[in-house]
Amino acid sequence: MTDKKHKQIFVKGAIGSSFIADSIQKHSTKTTIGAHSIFLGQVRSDSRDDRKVVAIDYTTYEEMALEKMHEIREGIFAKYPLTCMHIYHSLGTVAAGEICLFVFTSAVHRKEAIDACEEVVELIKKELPIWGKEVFEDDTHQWKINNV
Amino acid sequence: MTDKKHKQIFVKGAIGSSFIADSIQKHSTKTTIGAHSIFLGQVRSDSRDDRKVVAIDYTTYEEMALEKMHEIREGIFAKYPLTCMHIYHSLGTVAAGEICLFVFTSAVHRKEAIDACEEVVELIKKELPIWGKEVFEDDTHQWKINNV
Amino acid sequence: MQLKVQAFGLLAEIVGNNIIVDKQTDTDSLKKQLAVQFPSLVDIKYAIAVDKKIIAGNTLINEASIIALLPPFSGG
Amino acid sequence: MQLKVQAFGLLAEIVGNNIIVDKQTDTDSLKKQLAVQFPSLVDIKYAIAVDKKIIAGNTLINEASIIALLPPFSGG
Repeated sequence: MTDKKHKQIFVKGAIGSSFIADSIQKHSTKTTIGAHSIFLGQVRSDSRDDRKVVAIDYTTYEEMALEKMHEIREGIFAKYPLTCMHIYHSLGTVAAGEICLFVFTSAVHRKEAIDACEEVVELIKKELPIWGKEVFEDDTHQWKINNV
Repeated sequence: MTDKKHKQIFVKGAIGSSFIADSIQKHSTKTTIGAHSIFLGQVRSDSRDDRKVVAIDYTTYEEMALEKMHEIREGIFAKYPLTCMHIYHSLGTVAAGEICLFVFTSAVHRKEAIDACEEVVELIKKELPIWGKEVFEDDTHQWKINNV
Repeated sequence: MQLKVQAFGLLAEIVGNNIIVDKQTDTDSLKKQLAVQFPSLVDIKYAIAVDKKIIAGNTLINEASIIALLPPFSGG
Repeated sequence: MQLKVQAFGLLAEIVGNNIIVDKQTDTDSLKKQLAVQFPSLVDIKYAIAVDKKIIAGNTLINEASIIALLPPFSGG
């Protein structure tokens, strides 16, 4: 346990494509980077018993999530020679077709960037206290279950 | 061998972040997609014998590259249940810090998108007849060698 | 003395975001007390976090412990 | 009769993008002829593509064959 402020990963609502573009653009000054790996989670319009998902409403236990993300980040940087890593996850309502998760790793060579990105995505899904509530057309809802 | 026109993958110069953003944005109408995996190759400012790379100048054997890319694409779609896949590679001069390769796979679930993206990147590097000429500050150059 | 317990996701929907339970000395007795106080929790799968860490086994708690009930995660 | 051969990358820099060599009946004899005509090629590693496919072994060629000399790829 620590009292220090951990890096924020949560953003309100969907992650826009221009936000992603800006994040990519910022790396053009880091000319030791040779490879970026990006994962984007997009809200699916699944059907459950004839009801269609129109959005997912995300909530979190923020203090625990940021502490856990800090641990994950330290573990990943210890394991892979990354130049940088950026993580963003939505809170609140994200409509079907919109982006709710943005994982962005950069390294000198592709292997590290790709492997680190995949590992971080798995850890986020498995270890971060975040809950998605699937909202249907008729305003009913169902709590999302991640496939692991 | 076929006479049919294969899908173009080459773009003149660097791949801009707004081009990438547009490409992501276009997928918001495809609401069966749950995961996007993106790989970006960025030109590194490596040093070789005290000379710094300022750009890479890419050339290709286009007819062969597009035919080969078509084969790779068919193989990947046969192997992974992807919703879509987009590939772009620069030709001509791309400055250090700019993006020269953009591989974008989308699927219902993350595993397929991530695995397909990684495999396509490897195949592009190994099998597409593309050559990068590293241009140094002093206008000398050296032909790039891919690490495999 | 009483314990403050936070609940999240599906659990918050059932018992509210913040609940008060009679003071317990460890997490095993807390679980039993929760089942008495909120019978609807009995069939629901959840983990307990003490001080922002998911507990691995029965864990001592006191009034200063930060306790949270966590249904299975579904981020991303 | 003569053969038109395309060259790429480092090879194009040395011999030009398009070269003309005396007609050969297969790729092994083409390689020998290239070494005679362009001694600077001898130390350079390259593959031969016939009709846009890299050849696996000695391959018959004729005037209609699309022949290309390919140094190691370095895309991406």
